[in-house]
Amino acid sequence: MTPLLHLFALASEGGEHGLDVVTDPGGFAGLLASWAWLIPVVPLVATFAIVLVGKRLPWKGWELAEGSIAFVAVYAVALLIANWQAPMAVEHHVTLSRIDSLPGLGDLVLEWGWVVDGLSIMMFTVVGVVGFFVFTYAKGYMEGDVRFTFFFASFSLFAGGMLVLVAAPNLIQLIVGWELVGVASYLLIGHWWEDHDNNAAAIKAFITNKVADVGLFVGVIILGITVGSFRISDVLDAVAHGDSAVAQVAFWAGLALFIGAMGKSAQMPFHVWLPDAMAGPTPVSSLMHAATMVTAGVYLVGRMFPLYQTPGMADDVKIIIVLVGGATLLLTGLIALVQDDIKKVLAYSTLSQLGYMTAAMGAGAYTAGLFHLFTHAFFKGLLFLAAGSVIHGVHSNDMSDMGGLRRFMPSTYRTFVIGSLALAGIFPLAGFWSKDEILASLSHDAGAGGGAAATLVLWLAILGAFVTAFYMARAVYLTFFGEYKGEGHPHESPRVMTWPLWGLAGLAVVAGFVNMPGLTSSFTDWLASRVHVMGDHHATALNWGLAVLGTAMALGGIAAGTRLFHRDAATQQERDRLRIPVLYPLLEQKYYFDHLYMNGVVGPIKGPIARFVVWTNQVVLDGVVHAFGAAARLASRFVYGWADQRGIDLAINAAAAGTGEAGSVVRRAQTGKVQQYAGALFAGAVLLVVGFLIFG
Amino acid sequence: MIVNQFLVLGALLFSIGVYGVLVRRNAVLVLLSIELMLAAVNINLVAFGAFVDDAAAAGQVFALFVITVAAAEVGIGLAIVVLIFRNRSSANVDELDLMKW
Amino acid sequence: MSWYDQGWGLSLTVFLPLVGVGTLLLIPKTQERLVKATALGFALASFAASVALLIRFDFGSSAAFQFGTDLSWIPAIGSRYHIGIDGISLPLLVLSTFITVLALVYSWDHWPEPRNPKAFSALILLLATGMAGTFVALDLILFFIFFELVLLPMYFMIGIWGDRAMIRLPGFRREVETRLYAAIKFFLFTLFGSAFMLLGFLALYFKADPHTFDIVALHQAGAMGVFDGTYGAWVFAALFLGFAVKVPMWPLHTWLPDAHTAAPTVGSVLLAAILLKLGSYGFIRISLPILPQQAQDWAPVIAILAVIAIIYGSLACLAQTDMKRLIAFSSVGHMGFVMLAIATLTEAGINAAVIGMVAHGVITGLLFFLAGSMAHRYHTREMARLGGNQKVMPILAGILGFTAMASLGLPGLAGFWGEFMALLGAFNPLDGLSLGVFRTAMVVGAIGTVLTAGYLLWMLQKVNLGEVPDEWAGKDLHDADRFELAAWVPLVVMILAIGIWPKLVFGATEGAVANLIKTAFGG
Amino acid sequence: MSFTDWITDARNVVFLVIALVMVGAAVVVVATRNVVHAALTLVVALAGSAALFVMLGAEFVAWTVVLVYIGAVVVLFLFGIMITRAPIGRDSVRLDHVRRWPAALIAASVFGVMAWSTTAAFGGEEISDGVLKAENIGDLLFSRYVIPFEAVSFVLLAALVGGIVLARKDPDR
Repeated sequence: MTPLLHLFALASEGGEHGLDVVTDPGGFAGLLASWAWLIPVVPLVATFAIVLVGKRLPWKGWELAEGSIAFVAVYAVALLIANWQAPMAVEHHVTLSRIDSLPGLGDLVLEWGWVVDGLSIMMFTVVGVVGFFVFTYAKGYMEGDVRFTFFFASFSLFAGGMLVLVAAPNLIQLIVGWELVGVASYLLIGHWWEDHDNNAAAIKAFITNKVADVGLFVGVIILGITVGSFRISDVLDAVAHGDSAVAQVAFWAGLALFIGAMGKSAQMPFHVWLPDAMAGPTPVSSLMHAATMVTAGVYLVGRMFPLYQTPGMADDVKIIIVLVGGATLLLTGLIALVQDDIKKVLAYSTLSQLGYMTAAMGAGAYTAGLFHLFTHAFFKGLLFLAAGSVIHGVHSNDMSDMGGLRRFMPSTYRTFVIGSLALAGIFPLAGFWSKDEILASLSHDAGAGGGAAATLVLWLAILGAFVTAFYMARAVYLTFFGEYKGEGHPHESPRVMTWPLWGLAGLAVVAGFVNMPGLTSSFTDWLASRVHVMGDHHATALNWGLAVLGTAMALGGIAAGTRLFHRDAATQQERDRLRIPVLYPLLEQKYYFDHLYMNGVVGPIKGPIARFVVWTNQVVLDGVVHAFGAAARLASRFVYGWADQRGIDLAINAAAAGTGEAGSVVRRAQTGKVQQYAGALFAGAVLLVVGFLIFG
Repeated sequence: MIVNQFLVLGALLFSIGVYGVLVRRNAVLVLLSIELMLAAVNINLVAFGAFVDDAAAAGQVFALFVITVAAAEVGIGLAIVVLIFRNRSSANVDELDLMKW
Repeated sequence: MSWYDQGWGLSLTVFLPLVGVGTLLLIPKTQERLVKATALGFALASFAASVALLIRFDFGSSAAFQFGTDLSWIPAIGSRYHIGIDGISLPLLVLSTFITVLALVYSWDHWPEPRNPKAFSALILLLATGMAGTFVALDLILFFIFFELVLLPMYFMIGIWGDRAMIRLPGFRREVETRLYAAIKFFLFTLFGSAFMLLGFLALYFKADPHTFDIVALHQAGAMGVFDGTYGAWVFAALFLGFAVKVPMWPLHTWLPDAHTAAPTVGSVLLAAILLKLGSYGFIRISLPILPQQAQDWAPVIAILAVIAIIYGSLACLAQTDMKRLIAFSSVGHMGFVMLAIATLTEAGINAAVIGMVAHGVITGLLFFLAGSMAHRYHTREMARLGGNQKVMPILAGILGFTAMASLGLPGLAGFWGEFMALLGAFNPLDGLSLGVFRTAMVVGAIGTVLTAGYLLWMLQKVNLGEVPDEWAGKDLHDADRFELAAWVPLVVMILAIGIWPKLVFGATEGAVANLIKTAFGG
Repeated sequence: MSFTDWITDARNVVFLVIALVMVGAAVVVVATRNVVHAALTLVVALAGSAALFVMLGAEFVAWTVVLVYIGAVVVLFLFGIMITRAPIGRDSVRLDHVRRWPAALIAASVFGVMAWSTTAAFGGEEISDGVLKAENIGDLLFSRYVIPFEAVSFVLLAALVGGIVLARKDPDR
């Protein structure tokens, strides 16, 4: 007898609450690791709490969101320190449900769990710390918004979903987190849904991601079924052992997973949603671009890195990854040159930087790619918050309404410049170290088997460094220098918004110091402590040639920007057209990707194809049904009209006439007198009996 | 005693009852005739019961049921008669032709 | 409580609503409160009886038929009153009694015109008996009777309380009322299918040795391959028609949008939540185990039709302007996932099908509740005329958004598991089935999820978001009232509960499904 | 069995007497011009049937007939007669139809058919003379026949209610 309650029992079948320990830290660190499930759960619980009681709290739910993200930040930093002291890699699994067996394979187990290793701790830290600053800032930015409370509920869901994803030790949980992030992004991008454009952007983001998710689903299913387990550790075990079944499907699985990653990390050609996602409030953009959503793809590739790195597995996908990354980093960077919206400049710069990370992953540089993710999170978060502060001050996104703001908004100006320099990769800020490492990795890969693709992407990346510096210089000059061109009086943002700027600015300065080639290797060590790590390339000494070249490109970009935009910022738009006549329309139209998608895919599906299907339904299929009905009616009309009314009815009518006559005679017998009826009854009975006796 | 004597008596009483039902005009008398028919039926039932002599005593039990139902019938029948009389100031059956359409 | 476990519990669950119908007939129409309370009372009693079964159910042996009884019923044709539930029917049985209660709760204050609570709730209760009975019947004739029993109340619900808009039909000179068209279409379609189904049942009866209508006995006969060759193929085809119309599978689905759109709110809810499941349940309970060989032959066909339904339903949704019709077409797509899962003939697939059925019942049921309530307030279902609903009635719109998210398969909500597991099953169908067909089906099905997300988000955009059109400014449009909330909140909780804890369904089904697959397909 | 054999049995003599009384009473019931007389002679006929029941060993039925019919039903009839002001005089036209002969013919043929068929079916077969006690009848009623018994009690209840509803003066009129 197994009662109902058994459905609620965790780990029903014998110690399924499993613990995979690769490197057990033990002691307090071990305790921290085993309670790390709180990291994703606390923000999710906060989400529900905010929805339910948020409005009644003094700060309308903000305190719950802030508290939960602060908890995550503190916990993550504690884990980071513990990991620093003694590397750890721990997985916990709790069985949710178990479907007896897949044919020929093991049981299908639905699990929930959490993995605490260098990679996930790094991501926890990024989400927690950047999130903490952004949440703080958002209180000032969103003050007075109609849906303040709901905003923070979605925000917590956003962070919580990302943490679920990062903490996932199995692929199904990863999908759960992945989709939670997606839906939270939908809610946040479309936060001001009174305007249909914002909602359209939200839908665009969601649908684009959903298209890519087809890849993720397919990849996860292929891997999970082939290996017989959805645990990432089991999958990577099979990869490490060179399992032949896995090797057969590895290419397709790897490609499919990467397509999923391309969606979330907005790689070409799935990049179109990210610039539009600017429709959301600026803190959303900040968190989305820095820590949560777009990093998920890179994280996924990092988490599954051995699959791509092991020879004979999905290593053929790497060349695709590196090319996609290379194309994205340069092409989207170029678009940033022609944007007038300050947030769009930053958005395209994010795309470009994500291209760097992806290219690094494709070049086999696991550490370099994730290091850039790490540093980028801080300075890109900072840049968005600063941009938000500007927008808050001048009530416009358009840089042609700005100018000369350095006098009005000193804190914003200074932090924005710090962020821009970090992004441009100027020594010794964070961006320098990570970008340099990527260049070095690409260079190494070009020599080590990446071949022409890696070489090509290396040059694209170096060119990209110039472009990056150029558009950031342009943005800085247009926004903060020259004369103020907008209306009203710009003002510095309140303290609650400026101190997160300074906090992140500090991190943007120092974040690179954890991994200076030849000097420090803390970051490398963090990432090395994981369940499966495969030999990636990591530079042990500074590649002076590339460092100098990269820096020179960046300085060149800044110089070009200064030359073009410093003095005569007012006529900037005409200059764009003058200077790059061929490229400009192409860039302004974003290489016509949106046109292609809207007119080539979405439009036809929503329009002619959908209408055709409905036409099929209403005319063809229902036509068949109606034809049956009509045929039945015709047949009935024939049967009734001819055979019945004129054929049989002729006889019937004659009979009826006779009956009528007879009836008028016989009806006299119907007197209504009970006793006559009774008499007839008895007489009839007698006659019947007599009849039976005679004829029976 | 043979069974037939009871059956023939029953038939005779029943026929007399039939005659009464057919010929009487007053509704109360019609009901009385029906009682006569029911009594005849009871005689037949009990006689058959004694003839078959089964342990379940179906004949007698049926007779009892018939008596009960008859009592009910009389109750309702008289009520209807009273109602008709109240409405029409007459209890004559042949003045009622509601069954005619 | 042994009496309860030996048939009485199930019989009470099934027939209490019928007793309720009888009781309602004795109550004068004017005693409206009493009518409502009686109907709700009987529905609650039936629900309580099913919950008692849920509590007493032995999940350890969910493969066995429990709480059953097997009494002589129509000895002349060897049809018996054989009932019982296993892990597959248990969730569906509880769902059906549950939804019935919610339908009556919702109806408490929302009677469709022409207002007649007595007749309407009597029909709901009659429907409840038919639905619950289908899930417990273990005799083909009994199954057939319950299966058909649901037709009649639904026909009257649509035909009497349905949409009165006039439509023009080809071949008819005069316009007809939508409700009449839809009701007749629904009735004829289903009757068409069930005529074939009855033929199939008779064919099974005469081929089985000894002749029997007993489903359990037929399972064993089927596993031994009694129904083979062309004979079996014809029988499968006949059963297929019967069940496929009810599911409905493409291209037999065209009754569904009309019926759903025309039906009164509660009718749509019951239709979507339970009635559609009768078809897919029939596949799982009857077609697969009794005709395993034919099921394998037909599986690719079913899979292809299912995938067509997924894509086709989603595309049709994209072109809809009528909110209820959109949700109706979404059912075609979602049931496509259920059928794809069934076609895989694997444990993962059948489990996915059952959780998909439960999830679709809860989610689409709720969607129809919401669409009905909105149509009740706005007096239009045209999405183009709506907008900014989130401002006008935040609670209702919030639940609508939540449910749409569940419907598009958001993980953590009920809809995800059915979809994901169906795709999972399709990657690796039963040995011997064409991998090419099923893997293509998986990819196409996954693309279907994108389209699903598309039309639901567009629906939300049109209905919930944006500015309120001038037409509605200043109109008295109230938010969800307490009866609506009482009907909806339990569904919201169920969506969350199943999404977070799928074992609520899997825990019951897995044993039964494993046994089914092992017996039928030797897996 | 000859008539002599039959008539020499004392019981049959008793039967004959009772039967003749009953038939006579019955004829009076259907022929009298006084309604009250008709009711009272019905008592005689029923009493005769009770006596026959005793002869057939059906004591309980006999007493039931006496109690229910003679005690209750006839009283009911008398009330009915009084309420409907049925004619007690000699006005034969108001009590009977004019055309009696068709009715007599039908009645006679009914008798003929029934008498002939029973005679043909059973001839001279004897009746066994066992006596069934009221105790046994009671046992049977509450075991084997309990469901019909309950059903009949419902019928009585319904008749009770129906009688009240029908005969009650409608306060509206």
